[in-house]
Amino acid sequence: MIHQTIAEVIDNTRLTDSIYLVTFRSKELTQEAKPGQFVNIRISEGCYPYLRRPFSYCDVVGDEFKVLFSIYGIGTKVISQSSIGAKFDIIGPLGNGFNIDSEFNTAILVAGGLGVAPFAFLKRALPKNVKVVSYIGARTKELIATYGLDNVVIATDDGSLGEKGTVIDLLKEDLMNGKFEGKFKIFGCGPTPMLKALKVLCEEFNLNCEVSTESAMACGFGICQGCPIELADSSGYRLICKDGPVFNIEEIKL
Amino acid sequence: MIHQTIAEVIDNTRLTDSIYLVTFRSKELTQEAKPGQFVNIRISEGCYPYLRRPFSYCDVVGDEFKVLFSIYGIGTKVISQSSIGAKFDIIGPLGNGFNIDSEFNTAILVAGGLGVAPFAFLKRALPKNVKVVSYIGARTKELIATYGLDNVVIATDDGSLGEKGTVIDLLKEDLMNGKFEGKFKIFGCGPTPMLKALKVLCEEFNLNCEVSTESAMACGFGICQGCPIELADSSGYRLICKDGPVFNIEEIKL
Amino acid sequence: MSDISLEVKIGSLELKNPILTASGTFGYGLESRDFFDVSQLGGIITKSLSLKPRKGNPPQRIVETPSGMLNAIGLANIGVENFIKEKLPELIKLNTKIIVNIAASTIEEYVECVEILDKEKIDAFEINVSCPNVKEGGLEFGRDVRKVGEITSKVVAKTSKPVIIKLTPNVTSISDFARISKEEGATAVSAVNTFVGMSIDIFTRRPKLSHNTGGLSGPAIRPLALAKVFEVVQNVDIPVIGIGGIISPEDALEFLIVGAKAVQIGTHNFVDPKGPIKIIEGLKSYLKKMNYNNINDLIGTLELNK
Amino acid sequence: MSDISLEVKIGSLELKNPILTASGTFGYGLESRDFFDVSQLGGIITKSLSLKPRKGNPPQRIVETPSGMLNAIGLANIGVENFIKEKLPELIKLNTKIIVNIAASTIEEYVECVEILDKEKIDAFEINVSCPNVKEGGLEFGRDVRKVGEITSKVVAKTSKPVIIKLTPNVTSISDFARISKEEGATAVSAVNTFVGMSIDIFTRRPKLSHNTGGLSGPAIRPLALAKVFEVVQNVDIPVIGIGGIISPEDALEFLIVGAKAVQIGTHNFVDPKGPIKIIEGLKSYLKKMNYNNINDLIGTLELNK
Ligand SMILES: Cc1cc2nc3c(=O)[nH]c(=O)nc-3n(C[C@H](O)[C@H](O)[C@H](O)COP(=O)(O)OP(=O)(O)OC[C@H]3O[C@@H](n4cnc5c(N)ncnc54)[C@H](O)[C@@H]3O)c2cc1C
Ligand SMILES: Cc1cc2nc3c(=O)[nH]c(=O)nc-3n(C[C@H](O)[C@H](O)[C@H](O)COP(=O)(O)OP(=O)(O)OC[C@H]3O[C@@H](n4cnc5c(N)ncnc54)[C@H](O)[C@@H]3O)c2cc1C
Ligand SMILES: Cc1cc2nc3c(=O)[nH]c(=O)nc-3n(C[C@H](O)[C@H](O)[C@H](O)COP(=O)(O)O)c2cc1C
Ligand SMILES: Cc1cc2nc3c(=O)[nH]c(=O)nc-3n(C[C@H](O)[C@H](O)[C@H](O)COP(=O)(O)O)c2cc1C
Ligand code: FES
Ligand code: FES
Repeated sequence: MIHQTIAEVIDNTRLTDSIYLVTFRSKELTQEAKPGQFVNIRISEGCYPYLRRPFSYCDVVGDEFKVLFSIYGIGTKVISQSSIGAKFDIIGPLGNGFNIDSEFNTAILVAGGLGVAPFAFLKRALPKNVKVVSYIGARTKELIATYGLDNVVIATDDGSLGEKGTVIDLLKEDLMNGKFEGKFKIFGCGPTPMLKALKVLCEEFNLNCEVSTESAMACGFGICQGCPIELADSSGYRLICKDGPVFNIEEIKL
Repeated sequence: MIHQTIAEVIDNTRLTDSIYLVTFRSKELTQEAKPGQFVNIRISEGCYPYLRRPFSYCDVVGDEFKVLFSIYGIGTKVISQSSIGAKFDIIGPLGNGFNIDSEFNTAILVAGGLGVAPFAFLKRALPKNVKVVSYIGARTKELIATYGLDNVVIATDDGSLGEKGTVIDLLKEDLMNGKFEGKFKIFGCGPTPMLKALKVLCEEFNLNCEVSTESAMACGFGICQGCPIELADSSGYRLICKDGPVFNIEEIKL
Repeated sequence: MSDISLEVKIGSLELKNPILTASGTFGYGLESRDFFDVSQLGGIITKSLSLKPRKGNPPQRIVETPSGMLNAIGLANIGVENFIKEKLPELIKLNTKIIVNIAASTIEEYVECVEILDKEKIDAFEINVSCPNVKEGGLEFGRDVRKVGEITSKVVAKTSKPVIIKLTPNVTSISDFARISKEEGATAVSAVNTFVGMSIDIFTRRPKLSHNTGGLSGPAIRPLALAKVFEVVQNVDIPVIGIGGIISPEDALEFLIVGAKAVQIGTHNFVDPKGPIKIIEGLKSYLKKMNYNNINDLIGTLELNK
Repeated sequence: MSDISLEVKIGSLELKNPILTASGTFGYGLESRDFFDVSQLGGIITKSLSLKPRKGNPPQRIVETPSGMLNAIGLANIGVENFIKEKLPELIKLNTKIIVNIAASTIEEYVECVEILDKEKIDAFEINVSCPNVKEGGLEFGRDVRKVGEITSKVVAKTSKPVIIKLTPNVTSISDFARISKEEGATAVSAVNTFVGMSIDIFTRRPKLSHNTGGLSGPAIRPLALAKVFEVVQNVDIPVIGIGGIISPEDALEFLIVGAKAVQIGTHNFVDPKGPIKIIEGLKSYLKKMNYNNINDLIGTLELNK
């Protein structure tokens, strides 16, 4: 069930110059949340900015959940400035989550920039016997967050941290070198160019892969029809907020 | 000269449940300020609320000035919540001030509710030999502020503080009892019904009186023509922001 | 408070309160049940239905703007038949009025949709004549008085249920459209649909919406929508349902005082799903405070200045 | 940055940059000198002048709305003669273009104002045809294509200076008005004036504005104004000056990319008196970043989707 409720900020940590990790408390928003789902946060009681802002569950522990973001515009700025005790009107849990029931013994998490957001929670939810490897890329060091993850391979466009290049290049190399044994599944999240490259890679190697997608959203729960993503076979659209944000990468056009 | 500048909040004191006194620091906004003038404060960097909010100089000491207000809507709410160090884009000093050059040896300050705002500064600016008496009225106790004033007569509609009744009633009584000797001048500020009653009183007793008026404002410095007040002789309008907010009570229609 | 009546009548359509949810902003009426008991609403207006399902426009379909949003959804909908099969059975269980909104590309399509739906247990029709991408000359029907008249008369002929014509504000004189609707037998008009707007990505130098232009809604348009409702009320004797930027009881009251018999909540459903209920509660508090027993005593009581 | 050219030409009117201040939002051009050197502007457009001084409407003349404001100033102005005596001598000392905006109640009054001012050292006229309270039928001139044509031709006949016709957005098809302006000899059109709006005090049940309705301006209307400019640019080959809700360099760029040769900053002058200068600086930064040497290479480069 989806809830509209007031949640309180109980921690606000600045991870890098530009990345924030804010923790909220709410029973309703946590008890049924699954990795890959998201919340939709009202920024202003007035009408600017008027629309809510969607954020992935970054992590959920008990009745606390975290949101990881960088300052992009007014909405993220307001949340970044919130003090302990600040209250926000939040809707969640929204969308579907990652499918972790299918059988695999290695989870490969591939993130571009803040696309890393849902992965701490995903890792926590995976069965203990699943091995987790993470590939995290960004333009530059400042935009790399690895919250909740270990066993991380990092790539930056400018080489300021980890390898110089893209995570998809690194992943491809490792795949070609036969790094992964047994059954594995890829979980991707990041900007569209990264997801596109990932799709090409998955087609090439015939990989099992789910990705979390993004779009401008008005409602976040399926009533505005504002967040379409085209199906791979061009037969129509799905709604990112309701049918997604997680899709099997084969299913959608990127 | 009028300045548009950034001023910092250096104190925020809650005087009663509903009344706040916020202190800003700015050389440009203080050095030429006169009692009765006002500042125009931008509330949001975005566009809601879009228009600035005007406030009288409540007091000015060195490069600090105070603003006294109660929470009315979104603008006053934002200022009431500002923490030390918060920065606001403010325009001032605006409008004309009270005329304190004319000869009088008693200043009678008559305020309705937050109309008391400009009087601390007025009192400070008056020549030392001028005696000051203040009449402060409001609906109820909670809305009475006497910041910076002594020798105060208080009236509340509900009798919760001071006399039950209006300040105009009290003033009239004192005038009839010949309380004031020598030359005196009345300075009024408050809601329109109070100013109307004051005008009647001034006409009856032929008193020398200046009042500070209010209106919705868009610019605050005379370019929008949004803040007219009608002249007593119906010959046209004056602009409250530029020709006022202080007017000789004879001059205007209330 | 139970003795305060919020009931209003729009022709034969009786609403338990004047708060409706606007087409396209409340899905098919079922999606918001997680947030509140939708039976408390005066009525629910469905997403615009066309005869056949429509995929709608490619992304990007929406853009946020100051105190509002642009949309160019392109009438994505499941079509009349699927609606009847998949949604209506659940909808008619609700204890509120169900108003089906119809959009079409041809006059015949309007008529056909109404004929099919007339047999169902729905309470009224709202006819969206402001649908873009139509056959005839590429211009919206809604900007052509003659066309609106024709649609109205043909639709009214096919049903005994109340017919509400939903007007576009993108015209010089909206009252001309209200007048022809009345003359051709409409029960009421609803005003307004969205205002044509645009937004450009200055880096790609392309419109942000795939459809290039879209419709503006939300608080930004409220003063404009109110002026349009005022224009209709002043000039034409037909019940008006007010729409545009309503987000609070105070906003709803502005439309009712001007003379709207009911109002629709649109974009605000996205921002505050519980909004409509808060507005109903707020109406009651206002009426109580102002000593009205019946909301009809307030409707249309505007006094003009001068 | 000195090698980036911001110069634009509107007929024979040469502006050092495309940022103008809009009529009624910058007084007589002198009041904002405390805030910045107004000679840095591309041009200044005066408050609408009428032949005789006008007192304007009684209070309340303005109302704030979400991301905007309504005004019904009623063309309060000092009249043409006082303007020439009291304001013009100071204005012409400024190193920027002075565009005088004229509003009138009759066609003869427009002509007379232009005849008188034509002899003065002003750079161009902007003709406000969207002035309310006019004699003829009570309808604004600006909603009648024939009248706008007549005003344009008669005004153009009396002056060799550029004439800009300022269009109202409150019409079904704004391009019809741009077309007639062009045909009758106007140098350019400016779009848009304010949108008709209203706001009600729910406690007195009266309109908040003494004039009952007013004009909406500010960021709320930006997407609508942009769509109107787009409509004109797409349909009529006449220079357009964009107006409506511009508060940032990005906003100005949207209008320029769509094809406006220049833009006017209106309501934002009240909120951020230094705004126009910040916008000029922001244009330069954008052009530099995007590797343009000349703003004319950017103007009208919109690419449509699909
Ligand atoms: C399901 C989902 C989960 C997300 N999770 C995260 C997260 O965990 N961390 C994070 O940093 N960000 C996340 N985002 C992106 C985040 O919502 C935006 O960064 C945020 O809305 C920016 O708001 P702002 O006010 O700061 O920026 P603004 O400058 O105001 O821009 C935001 C505006 O752009 C629009 N917009 C937002 N995202 C997009 C988009 N992808 N494409 C087109 N338009 C868009 C919105 O409608 C909004 O009006 C997520 C987005 C989605 C859809
Ligand atoms: C010259 C001047 C000096 C002032 N000094 C003080 C002061 O020292 N202390 C104080 O508490 N208040 C003062 N006020 C009133 C103060 O400006 C308002 O209380 C404030 O604007 C409320 O803003 P808000 O956002 O909290 O309320 P909102 O609910 O947003 O309402 C404010 C809105 O109402 C309009 N508005 C504001 N005042 C009026 C009015 N008088 N008549 C009609 N509409 C109006 C504004 O345009 C604004 O949009 C002064 C006003 C003026 C004109
Ligand atoms: C995302 C969205 C989709 C809409 N779809 C429809 C529709 O299908 N049919 C229709 O008649 N109106 C549609 N509308 C218009 C609304 O019903 C309403 O008239 C308009 O949004 C103004 O009201 P508001 O400001 O309260 O949103 C839509 C509006 C939005 C924002
Ligand atoms: C207070 C006010 C007064 C105005 N007066 C005039 C006027 O006298 N003549 C005119 O042509 N336009 C007038 N306008 C309209 C503006 O010039 C401009 O067209 C409109 O405000 C839209 O631009 P904006 O959104 O940037 O303000 C006025 C606007 C405002 C807000
Ligand atoms: S955001 Fe409204 S349907 Fe997806
Ligand atoms: S507030 Fe603009 S002229 Fe007074």
